[in-house]
Amino acid sequence: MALQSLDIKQRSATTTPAPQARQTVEIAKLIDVSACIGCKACQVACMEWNDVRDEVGSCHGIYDNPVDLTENSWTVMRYAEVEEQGKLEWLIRKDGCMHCSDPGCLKACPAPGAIIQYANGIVDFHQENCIGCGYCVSGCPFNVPRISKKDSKAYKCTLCSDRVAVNQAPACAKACPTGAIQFGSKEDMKDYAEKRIADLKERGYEKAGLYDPAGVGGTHVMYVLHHADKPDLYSGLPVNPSISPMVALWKGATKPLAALALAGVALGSLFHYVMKGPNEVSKEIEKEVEKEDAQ
Amino acid sequence: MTNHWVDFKNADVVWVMGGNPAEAHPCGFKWVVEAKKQRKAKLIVVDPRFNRTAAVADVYAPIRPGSNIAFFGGVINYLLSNDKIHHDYVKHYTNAAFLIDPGFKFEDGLFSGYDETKRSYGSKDTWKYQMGADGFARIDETLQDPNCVFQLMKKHYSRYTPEMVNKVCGTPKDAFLKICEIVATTAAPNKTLSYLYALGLTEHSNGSQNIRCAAMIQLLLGNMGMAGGGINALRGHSNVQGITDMCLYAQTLPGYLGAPTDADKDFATYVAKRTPKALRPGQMNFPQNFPKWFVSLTKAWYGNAATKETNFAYDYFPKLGGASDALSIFNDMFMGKVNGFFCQGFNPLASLPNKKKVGDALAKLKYMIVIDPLATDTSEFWKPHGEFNEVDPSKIETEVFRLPATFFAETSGTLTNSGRVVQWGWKAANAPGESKDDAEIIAEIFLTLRKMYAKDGGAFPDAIRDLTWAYNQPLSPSPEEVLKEINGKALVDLTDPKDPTKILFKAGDQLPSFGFLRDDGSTSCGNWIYCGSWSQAGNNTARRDSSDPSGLGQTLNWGFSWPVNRRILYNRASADLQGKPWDGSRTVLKWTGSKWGGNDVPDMRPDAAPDQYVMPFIMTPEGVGRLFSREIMADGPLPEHYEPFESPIDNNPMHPKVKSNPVARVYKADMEAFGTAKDFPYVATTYRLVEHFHFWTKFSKANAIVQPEQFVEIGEALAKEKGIKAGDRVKVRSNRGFIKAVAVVTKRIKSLEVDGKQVHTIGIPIHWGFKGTAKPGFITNTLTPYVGDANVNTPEFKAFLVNVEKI
Amino acid sequence: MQMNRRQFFKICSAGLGGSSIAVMGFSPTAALAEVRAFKLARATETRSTCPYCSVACGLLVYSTGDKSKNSHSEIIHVEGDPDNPVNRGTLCPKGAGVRDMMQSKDRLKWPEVREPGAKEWKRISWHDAIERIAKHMKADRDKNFVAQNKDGVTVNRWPTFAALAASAATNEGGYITVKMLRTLGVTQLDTQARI
Amino acid sequence: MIRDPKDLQRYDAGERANHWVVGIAFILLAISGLAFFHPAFFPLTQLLGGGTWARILHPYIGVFMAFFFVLLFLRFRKLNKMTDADREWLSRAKEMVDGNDHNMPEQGKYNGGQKMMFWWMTICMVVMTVSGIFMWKAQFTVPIDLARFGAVVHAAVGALMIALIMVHVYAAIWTKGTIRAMWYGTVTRAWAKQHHRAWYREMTGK
Repeated sequence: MALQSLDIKQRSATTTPAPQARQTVEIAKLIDVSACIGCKACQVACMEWNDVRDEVGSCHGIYDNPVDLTENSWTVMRYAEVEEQGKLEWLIRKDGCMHCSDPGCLKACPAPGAIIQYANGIVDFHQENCIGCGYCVSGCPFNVPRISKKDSKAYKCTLCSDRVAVNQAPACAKACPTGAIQFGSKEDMKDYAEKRIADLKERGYEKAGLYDPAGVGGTHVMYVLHHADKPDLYSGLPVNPSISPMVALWKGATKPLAALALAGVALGSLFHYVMKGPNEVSKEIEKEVEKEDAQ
Repeated sequence: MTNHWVDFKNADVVWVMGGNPAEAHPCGFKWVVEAKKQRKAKLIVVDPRFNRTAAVADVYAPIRPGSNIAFFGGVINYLLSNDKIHHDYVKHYTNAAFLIDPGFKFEDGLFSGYDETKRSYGSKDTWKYQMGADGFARIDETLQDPNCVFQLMKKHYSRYTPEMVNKVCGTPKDAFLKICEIVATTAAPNKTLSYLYALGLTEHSNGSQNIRCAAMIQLLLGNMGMAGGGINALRGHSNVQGITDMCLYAQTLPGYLGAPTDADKDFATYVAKRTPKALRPGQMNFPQNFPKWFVSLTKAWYGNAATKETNFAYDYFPKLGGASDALSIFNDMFMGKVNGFFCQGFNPLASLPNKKKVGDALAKLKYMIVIDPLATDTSEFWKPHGEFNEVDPSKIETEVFRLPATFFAETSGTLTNSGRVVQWGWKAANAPGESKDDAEIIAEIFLTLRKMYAKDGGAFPDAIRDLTWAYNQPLSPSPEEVLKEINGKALVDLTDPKDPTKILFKAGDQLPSFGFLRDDGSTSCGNWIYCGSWSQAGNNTARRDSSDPSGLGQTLNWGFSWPVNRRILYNRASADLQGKPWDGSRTVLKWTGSKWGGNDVPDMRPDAAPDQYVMPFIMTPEGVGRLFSREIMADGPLPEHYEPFESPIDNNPMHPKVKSNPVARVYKADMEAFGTAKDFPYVATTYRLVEHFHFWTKFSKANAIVQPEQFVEIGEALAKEKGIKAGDRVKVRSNRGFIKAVAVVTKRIKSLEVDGKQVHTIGIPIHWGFKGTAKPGFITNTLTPYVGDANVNTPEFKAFLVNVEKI
Repeated sequence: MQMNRRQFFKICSAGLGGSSIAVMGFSPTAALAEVRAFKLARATETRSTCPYCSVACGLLVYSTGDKSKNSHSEIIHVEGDPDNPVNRGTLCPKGAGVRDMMQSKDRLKWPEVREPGAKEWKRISWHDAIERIAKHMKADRDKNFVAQNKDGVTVNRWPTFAALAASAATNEGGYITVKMLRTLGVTQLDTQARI
Repeated sequence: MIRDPKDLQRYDAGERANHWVVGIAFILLAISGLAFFHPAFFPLTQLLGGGTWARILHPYIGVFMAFFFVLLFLRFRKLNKMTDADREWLSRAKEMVDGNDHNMPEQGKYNGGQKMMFWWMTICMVVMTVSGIFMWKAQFTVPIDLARFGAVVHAAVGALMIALIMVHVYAAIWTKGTIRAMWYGTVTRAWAKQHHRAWYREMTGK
């Protein structure tokens, strides 16, 4: 076992399973929105660790900057001013890859080994294998991957796979000043979330809860939300995300059906030829034509 | 701050008003979040804007900029009238029981003794304690005497009703009362409130009194000296605390030793005036040690020239001739009274109010020396940068020198955080190009001057000649040598005063504490409060043991906390008269039977048994905390609400005759440059954003990316009125100039009803300028008024008037 | 036929496997998936303090090289010092991006002078800069120094020279600065702490 | 085979070139398309210079093919109008497949099956082009659900199209003497009389 520093669970566009014998700990990042002050330390720590720098943009009349994820901004804060029952709340969510257990990007990816899901749950893009088709963009239920304008490769949060591989927390989690980002085993993170949710409920957020959507098999980036019943309040966090049925159809049923259909046509033709023989001009007509020529 | 960053986690209630730690101090704010998570603490935020601290607060209340004292007064009134105070604490540890001169009065907005012609309190005699025949202040332990501080306070603050708070501050009454209720819970002896503030309290014409209000509330609640309590100035730069301790400002010498003024004709007068006598029997009255600290400083600076015979080189210290704060300096400069200006790591063009005035002042200099790692706006005040800096260089005769300095990790040395912890940092890389350390640059300038004076003579060369400069490499004083000098050492063998045969320290030994400093010239110490930072044991600021046996976050073996490694000031007040902690689960100090022990270095004579009644506030001659500040403040012994100099309302609702701070210094031209609500109907307040640090990070690409362009924040109501949409460009004008910026339209700034009038607030972040990587912007302080706090002249950046229009 | 999502996916993937066999595609290249190498391996780690706010967070500054004679060190990364009791490894967006500040394109690299009326900077040597500054200072001081005030009290001050000092300099730098300024007689002195 | 001067000209040079331009483009598209569609075919991308080149070229080849298909369409659309005879032919297609053309009605230049192939190809071309544009991230940005819809349609219709082309090719192979029409343009009169009697009459006047 040599070629990877993290065990692989599955790789894109590969029909045979990766070695599955080793059982390593499943990790997760927990974002406690109720403790988030929207300081963007995670954004800058991400830029600093991964050596990516976006363009200096401009102010769009909101605090969000950069305004959206890009190939150089793998995480951004999204700010929503919500007024419910006269109480103003500023719901600030760190957006980025959710590292789904059932990753739509990986499902959609046609390039073998361009997207890897590690056994610990990290879904990582390997740009050297990426062909730049953007299928991952269509595959993602959270609108995360971005194609670089410079090199046409897809980029997104790696969950700092290079740090996790040497047992360090992702850069954002380490930096987070208020501990709104926690990192550990998925089980620990769920336990921690439970405590936070209990505290929030005591403070009057009766609908507080954990966002770990089952539609994508659970995620390795989870949120503690004060309003878990309304995830869309948080700048449009999907209420019930899943891989789009169209993508499922495209990368699911279509594949075997089409392959079978094509094989059927090919084999059908072959056997038709073998069994029925060629469709030749009949001797009769050949003679007729010869006769005409003789005239 | 009286406590320290990690100590916030010990609080039951955290009250932030006049600060925004989530944005300005995120990593310190973590301990507030920790208090919420671990202790179920409540976080209160009072601010004109629903800011990022408010985003995680339990209770938020809006307030009109510049009306803090009305709010505080309301809280004091609530606590007093609902009897929500910590009685034993107030009675014994504050001056509540002290009797004040019967002539003391407050009428029509003025305290007794006001002199209108001088705009100051000419006589403060009535602000003093009644003195008994025994030479001590008189007290009434029953707190019933109408002239006792407690009764005077009750009377004074009875005017600050919830209705009045609502009228002046615009804060909804229910939100105000809810906050009072939560604050009042900490009057219980075992509950604490940690008060957090920063420039939101200081940058007002009543800044000092704002802070006093917070301190008074903490005294009433018995929260000073407690773990999870205190009054905590969050402060600004990484070493703003250390530079303040080193006293790089006119009024004091290192260690807060009052600098001599023209009134201090000779050494004896100077020392006598600064060495107080105890106002109550048996009190420590620690400032009585002033001569030891001052003499040790003179030995550190002038060595053998500082002897008894020369009055310890007293005349080598220049005497202050008058005001000398940043505003007065630039006013003098503006008047053409200054030739040379030394500008070290400071960007006054951006940082001081009224950029036009500051720029014009700089243009009147003959020469200016800028020492900075970065190409600051100030260093290019003479250079045209479009509409951001419209100047004509051919008309500016200032010769500007710009010297490249090192940045933090390019040099070693100590920084002191606002929890007073002095920490050593190590050099990680060389600075670019030919950059030099500040100390090297100073050494070069100084030694060149010394050579010139030695060769050619000149005005008063004595001090220049005699200044100690015994560094191994004179042109490059190492931080190690300098810190040792600051710490101080024995100059001769020091013997034990109780046993003269016993030698405590040999000549040349580093001293472990200021307790060993002497006033006879046998010790030297560059800054008494730093004594102990580099003892014979070595560099204590470089200690890196972060163990925390108490669980309170005291980490006594991490770095060095002045004074004498004490982490919580006034910690004697965390225990009752008998020395039993008010809260046994958070013991800071306790009387062990023979001495003070616990989890901190005692802020008390270690063997002062409780029955000696030595009170906890050892830096005051009375030994107790001051609810009534005697004659110390310029604008009154009890804080009173005055309107900002630019106010949206016509009168002070508390007292129509006196609108704004009656003793704040205003220069004539600046008075004329104030705007009125008629032309500038909206209140503006300036502030910082989490993505940027002052005017520095506009040079940092990462920060320019996460907040690239100048903007102003406008509430939805005003935006609708003015037809402004988010993302539009707007022009904001004050009577001193204009800026243009993108509009952020938000629900987070509400318009408030103040004194029957709807008042809108516009929020203006400060971080942009014409130099840097971020998009060029206008200097926000183009707008701000040139007036400061009545006591310390910190500019009134937080409340002024503007108008806004879409462009 | 009733089918839940999981069964559906199973069937699909079985079909996918089956169809691969059916079409007997080419064998894919070997699966290489290595994470990015940990970039700090063998970097030099230095403990420092963040230069920005007064929380004064502990920093770990990582630079290239091992401080050997011929290797020039360059800072490649900064993150929080987990041992520091206050920040415990965390950093805010300012601290986390401090490398960009140190390596800003606007860092000054050599002394410059802007002469009266000039439109541009002129590079000068340290020697010239210090000489010229000292000459200015001495001439000004000698001319305007006040030894005694009008009441005859010795005041020894230099009123025509003003200084503003950094709040981000080290204590040692600040101390040296105040020591010199007071000795020269400067009383027009203030610091960023006022503001 | 020796060419007989009496052979009938079925396609002129322009038509043949047009057909093969489209055909070659189709093959390249099919190869790269299958590679993206199913991992088993991914190594086919090597034929186009690797995955990234295949991704870059595929849509451009698609546009190229669409353009030449339009020309092809304009050339042949009149000849492919469906008639009653075509419909009858189609209704008896099963017999044809069984190898029994005795009951098949007389056919013009194209029989009903060929015409159906023509119209199916046309529909597929349109659908493939439009859905391909939805997927072409390098050039177009469409709402994500449209891109997803495009992907399903492109995949399914692409497979259908490949199947149809396989039928098309097989039909040419199966019906001896057909392929030469697209190589050098002529067919024997006997071939024409056998398979496209009406066209034969039209061409020979018999």
